[in-house]
Amino acid sequence: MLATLLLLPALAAAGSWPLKSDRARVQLFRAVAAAHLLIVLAMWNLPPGQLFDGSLALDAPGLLILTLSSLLFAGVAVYLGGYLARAEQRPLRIFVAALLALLFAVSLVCCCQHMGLFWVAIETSTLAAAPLLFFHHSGRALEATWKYLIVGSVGIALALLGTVFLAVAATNSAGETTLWLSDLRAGHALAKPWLHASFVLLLIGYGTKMGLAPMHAWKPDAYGEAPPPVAGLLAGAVTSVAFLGVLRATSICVRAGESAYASSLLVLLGLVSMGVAAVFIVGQSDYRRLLAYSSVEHMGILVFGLGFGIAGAQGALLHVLSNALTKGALFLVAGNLLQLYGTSAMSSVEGVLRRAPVSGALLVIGLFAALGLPPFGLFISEFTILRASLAGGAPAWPAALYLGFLAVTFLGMCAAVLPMAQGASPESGPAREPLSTIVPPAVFAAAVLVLGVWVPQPIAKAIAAAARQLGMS
Amino acid sequence: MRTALHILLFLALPPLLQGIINRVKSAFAGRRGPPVLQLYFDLWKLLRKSAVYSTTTTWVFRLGPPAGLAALLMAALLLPLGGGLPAPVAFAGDVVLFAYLLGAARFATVLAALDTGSSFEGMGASREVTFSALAEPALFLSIAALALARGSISWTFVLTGQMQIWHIFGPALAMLIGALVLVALAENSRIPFDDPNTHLELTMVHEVMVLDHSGPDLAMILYGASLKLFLLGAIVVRLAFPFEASIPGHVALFLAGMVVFAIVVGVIESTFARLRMNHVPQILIAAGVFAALAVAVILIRVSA
Amino acid sequence: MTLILAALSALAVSALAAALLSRQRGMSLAVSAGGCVAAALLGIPAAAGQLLGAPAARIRWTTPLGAAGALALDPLAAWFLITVLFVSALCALYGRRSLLASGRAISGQAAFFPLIVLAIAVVVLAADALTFLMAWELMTVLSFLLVTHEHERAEVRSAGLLYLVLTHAGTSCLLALFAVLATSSGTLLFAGMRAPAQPAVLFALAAVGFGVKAGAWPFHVWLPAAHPVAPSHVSAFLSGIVIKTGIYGLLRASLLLGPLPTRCGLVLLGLGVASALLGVLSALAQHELKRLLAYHSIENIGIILMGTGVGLAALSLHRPAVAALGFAGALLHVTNHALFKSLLFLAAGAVGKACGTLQLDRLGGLLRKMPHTALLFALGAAAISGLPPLNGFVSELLVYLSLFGALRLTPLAQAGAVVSLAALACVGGLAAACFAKATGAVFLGTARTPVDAHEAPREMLLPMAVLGAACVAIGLAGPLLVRALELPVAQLAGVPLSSAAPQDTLKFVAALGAAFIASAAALWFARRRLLLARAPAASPTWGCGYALPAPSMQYTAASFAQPLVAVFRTVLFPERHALLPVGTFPTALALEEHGRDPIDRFLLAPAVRAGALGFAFVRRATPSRVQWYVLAVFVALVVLLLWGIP
Amino acid sequence: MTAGLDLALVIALVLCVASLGTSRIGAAIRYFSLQAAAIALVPLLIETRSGGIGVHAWILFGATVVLKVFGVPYLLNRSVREAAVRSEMEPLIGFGTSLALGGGLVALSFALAQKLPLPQKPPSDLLIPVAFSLLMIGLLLIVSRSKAVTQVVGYLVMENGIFLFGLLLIDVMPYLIELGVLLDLFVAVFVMGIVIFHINREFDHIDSHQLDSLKD
Repeated sequence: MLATLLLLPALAAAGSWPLKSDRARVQLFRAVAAAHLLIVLAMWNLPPGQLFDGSLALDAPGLLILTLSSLLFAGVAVYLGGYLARAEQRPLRIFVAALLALLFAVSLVCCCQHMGLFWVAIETSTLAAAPLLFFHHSGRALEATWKYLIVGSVGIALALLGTVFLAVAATNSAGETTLWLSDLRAGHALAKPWLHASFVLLLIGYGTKMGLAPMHAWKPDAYGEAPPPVAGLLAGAVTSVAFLGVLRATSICVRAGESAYASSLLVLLGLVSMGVAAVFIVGQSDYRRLLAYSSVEHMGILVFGLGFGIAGAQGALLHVLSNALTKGALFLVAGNLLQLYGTSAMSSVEGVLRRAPVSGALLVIGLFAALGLPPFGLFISEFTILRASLAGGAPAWPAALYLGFLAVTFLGMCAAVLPMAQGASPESGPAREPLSTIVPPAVFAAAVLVLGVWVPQPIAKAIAAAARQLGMS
Repeated sequence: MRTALHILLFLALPPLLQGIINRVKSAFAGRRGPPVLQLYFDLWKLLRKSAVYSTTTTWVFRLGPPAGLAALLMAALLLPLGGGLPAPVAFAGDVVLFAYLLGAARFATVLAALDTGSSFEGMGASREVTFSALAEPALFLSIAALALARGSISWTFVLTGQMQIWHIFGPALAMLIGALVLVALAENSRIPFDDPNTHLELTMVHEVMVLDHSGPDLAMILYGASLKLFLLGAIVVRLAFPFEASIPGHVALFLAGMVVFAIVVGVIESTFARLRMNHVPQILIAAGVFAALAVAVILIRVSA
Repeated sequence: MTLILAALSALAVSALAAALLSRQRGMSLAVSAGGCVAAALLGIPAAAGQLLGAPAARIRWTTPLGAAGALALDPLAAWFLITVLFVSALCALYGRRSLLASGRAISGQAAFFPLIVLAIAVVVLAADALTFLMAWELMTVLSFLLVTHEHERAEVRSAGLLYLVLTHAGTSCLLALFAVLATSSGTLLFAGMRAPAQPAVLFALAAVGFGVKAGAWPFHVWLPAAHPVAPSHVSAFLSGIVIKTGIYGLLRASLLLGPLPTRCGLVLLGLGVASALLGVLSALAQHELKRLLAYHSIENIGIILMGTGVGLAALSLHRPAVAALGFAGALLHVTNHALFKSLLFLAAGAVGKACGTLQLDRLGGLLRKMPHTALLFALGAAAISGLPPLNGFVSELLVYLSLFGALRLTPLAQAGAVVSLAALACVGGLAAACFAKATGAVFLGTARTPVDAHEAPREMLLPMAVLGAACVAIGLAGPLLVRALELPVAQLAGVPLSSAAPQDTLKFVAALGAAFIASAAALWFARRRLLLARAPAASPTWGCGYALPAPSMQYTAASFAQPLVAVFRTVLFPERHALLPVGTFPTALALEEHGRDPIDRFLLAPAVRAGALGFAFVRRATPSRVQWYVLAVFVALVVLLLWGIP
Repeated sequence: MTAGLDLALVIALVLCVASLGTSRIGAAIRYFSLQAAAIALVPLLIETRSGGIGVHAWILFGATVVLKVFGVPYLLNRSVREAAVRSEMEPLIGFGTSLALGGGLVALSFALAQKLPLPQKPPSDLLIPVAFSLLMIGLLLIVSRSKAVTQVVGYLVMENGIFLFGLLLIDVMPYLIELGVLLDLFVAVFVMGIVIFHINREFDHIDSHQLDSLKD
């Protein structure tokens, strides 16, 4: 089953290349994404087994993020039909192949139980995304792609170094070492200095990929220039799998008895990210860049939460789900706006609620969800993280800063997005909104709503199991 | 029986107070002045006259005088004469009701004035509410001081048998009386706050508000004004002359006190000039400060 | 609890149905109003039973993530629930008609209204932190959506934004408060919560968080902006109900935090004094009816806070009887203000609909055209001014009684009580002045600009009439109020209200109130008898000899308030734009004064501007070359490596 | 053979510093190629210390030579040829300054290496400091140069440093991972080459000065 899951997109990527028509390619992508989602959903009931002596297997966090990514891909696949029909016509051969490769890479990341293999998978996803960013072939897209590639490659190189250091740290007196997650977490005596250095490198490396400040600078450029559905995939799925890397590294650190060290770094980076995002969100003039900074903020929340033990990790895992779906929904709506108004400058967008009522409503809903307002999932996760950050007589300043940055971000986001949604529309009647462009974001928003009201039992169990990896065994 | 006596006194005597004041003022001016009972004659005359209503006015205008007078009548039920003559209605907190009934009377009058659409009456209403709002803190601080000194918030207790508190809080009570006299003068639009006798509409406060009332309405208003002065005067008198006696003697004592009060008011009206409008708030705030000082003094004494 | 749940589900179902029916405006609005009315009919009896001593009811559950949740109906909740359901049902009925008449798309309005009622009901019923916070924020969001109904207007958008952002800042404090409470006591359930060592710090969080929602000074800036721009039934609901949730939260938090230091109560008292005084003074300086009403909400919240503050202070000093009076005053004023403020806003809405403007200096003489609205507005005005025999007086009296009681506490409390007494007295006078101004400018005299106004339709008048009747009824209810307030007060003060013995007072107040009405009526009829024989004459208003009085020469609202505004100009800082006479024959002259809020003008706006400028500077200064991006990674790497490796 | 190992490492370090000082792009690519050759020898030299050279080391050597010594430089040279740009103009940091900074970073690397004691004695004491130096100087190249190709060279130098670290684990790392790493690297450079090609077409020269239109 695991093999099917991985081979399906990989083979489809290769198979899409010789296809004659772009239409068929998109259909292929849709079919693969749908099949992928079905397989992943089936895995919740049937244990998927393992490959290569367990190098590839699904544990609780892997399954959660895999499901999430699969859902996002499926949604984007549905959306692409309507989007591409109205977008600038370009050959789709590379685009679809890269999409399928990205799906393969993302699925692979979720299954990796070996840190070296994990790195390879992440690097593959980085490379697969590059052609997607460059889809429009404009000068700006080029610049964004270049920045993404260079910063991403440097980051990922550092993660590789971190992986090597991890292996060095795990070297025992017999000169043997391991990069298997199960071994690393089994309480092997790990060499402390190397472990510390390795954690820094992994955090910086995968943090670059997530878009944690100060390694985030590529993100607004890339998200601002990529086609919005691609940006949605990057902000939803790719950042989430990168987070999986940080999660793995943290769990190793915690099991090695270094949770205080890991926490201090995670909290620091989390707060820096939230602070930087807040500064750049207030007064932002481009809505796609705004969403990118919002993503930086939420990545900050994720690692901040990870810094506070099992409870914090539970919040962070719930947050990963809600945030990815919210970002997916928002970027898809941003795609609709881009096609409707032809620009991503906020000053030119007004009265969306009047001109495109459904997209407008989804924009407002997505905004509220992203801001952590109930009844959406991010409210629960942000509150859980807040509670975790105050537990056990911890100092109050991180929590205070966390709340402060959230409030500033709230101000910035509201001041930016609400004037777009509200107001009078210059056009008379509402524009036509094809179903395929509104159903996926609506489904994502509904999922975030469900996560906020009543987390389904299996997901709650998986979150609990995943969070337990962050506790001492 | 006592209630009946109380009601009789409070209903019958107020216009007399006006008469005395006017006589005092005439004496100062070297005139003989109108009869002491002049206001009774005026009221009788007005009740027999018809009324003229402005075409602008509505039921609000007509409701003003009855409602205003009714409120003052209710307020009259709350004040004791002391010396075995408690108020017909006494309960904890009647001090507040008293003040707010005066407020209700004012509200009715002010709305009636605004109903005419006259710029002059609007001006008068504006000044009325301004001055009374500023007088309100002084009144309540005085009440607070008395409440502290007497341990009660009912006029009947506050104003009865308070002989001994003069020994303890003498200076504070003197300040209080000063503040209350100022409040009484301001509430009744008398000199130095307003000159009830002037005939220049632009300078007036209360009188200008009732320009358009006539006949029975004016009678109610005039009577109400005298009742209001009587009520506030009664408080001052009970404070200033805290002597007690048997009922007939006490009533005589009280009435003597009221006469003294009327004379004092008359003297003030004859010897002071009316203040400029923009100085009025300062005086009222000063009254409030007096009352606050009294409260402070009493507080220190009470807690010592 | 079954009835309560039925009421909640009626709200939920009607919201859903209204959303589904949103294409048919009439149906949708009817369903929405019907849901609110049904909820009131189901919920009020249940809550009333609770007030009369029915056993406390609760339901509990556990979420899959392991958080415990609960809804519970206790007397405090019941008191608020009755107010909420009653007023919201009337606002919904009014809103049905007024939105129908407005002729514009109702978008979400029909669905949002039952939803926000539901959210508020859950806020009141919530017995755990998470449910409370969720309902709380939901209420914020929904009220934002309701406020920005007419979002084509820029002022509506900016007011909505201000509201959303400021209340969310308040919610941040609440998140912190409940997170600390939950972590220190290990449970989200209110029942198991214990305050950690310093309840004062937590109380400060609660005061800010709930203070913002309540619109207490100095957190009130959003209120006068947001309330006037909403549709009138929404303004009525916001001013009447939504801000009261702040008070509810404060009371609930004081229960959760357990015994509080005296200074907490005194701080609240101070906030109350400031809110009441500055609220009413700012109201005096307003030229627009709904803005004026909005500032009066701040004033009344101040009065409520004064009662609450005295209650908490007295409680900490072990004087439960005084505390009982303070809490009783606060609770009763919550309900009273809900009644008369929503009445006033609804009446203002009818005026706005009839005349197209609410600028006081453009209205006038509407009493002849809208007699019923005028009567109801005047009734509300008298009630909010605290005049006997109406309900506002009764609750203010209870606050006065508690303040007098506080004169016997510690020196600091005594000082606070003296200041508060003076302030409350002044506020009473000023409120009466302000409402005389408002009533006079809108309904009395003659029209300042020609308008073709008509009386509001019966469906809009009826809810207003019910509210007015409730104002009178509470004013004359007397000792019945003690019975109703007994248990909620006991919950807050530890002793029932009757132990403070206000029965006599309330009895006499009611009796004198009735006598007042009766004697006024008697005088009215006596005069009629006198005038029967001599028919009164009609003539124009006496113009003091001036021959050609015109409507524009009437005293305006602005000039009416001018003396008071002048006295308090050091507090109000009115903005003045004057075009003064120049030369021998000056031509154009103008003088404008705006009572712009000092907190907004000198604190909030400059802070926001400075922040925006600073952030913009950082944004512009941030380089955009990829080399710098990599440098940032490099620096982060070196710093963390050096920091992390010993 | 410790001397041989040290020699290879020192050569790599010198070439790396040299690439900091050169203004010619072609030279920089050549230095990288030579450096890769030196580094490709390192696994063999390590293995010889402990006896025979394993299959694993041979495979690594072969793959490195094919991909890094020839493959990557070929790709880069092609880009440069097409872009018709020969020299690094207007570096963000001057050559002299970069050299000085490079010296500082080498010193820092030696200091860092002191702080990270290996569980077992490394094949050479120079291995870790040189690896750190390559990493840092690679980063410095990316930061200080304005031509896209030079930045790629910087990235590759950095990658070489990581490769050296990886050699600490030569006995225990699975092939699959190492090959995956190498392959990924190659694809990365391939993709970068394509982007450089497009940059060239879009902006007429591969000056990443041009690439700063995206900002807030």
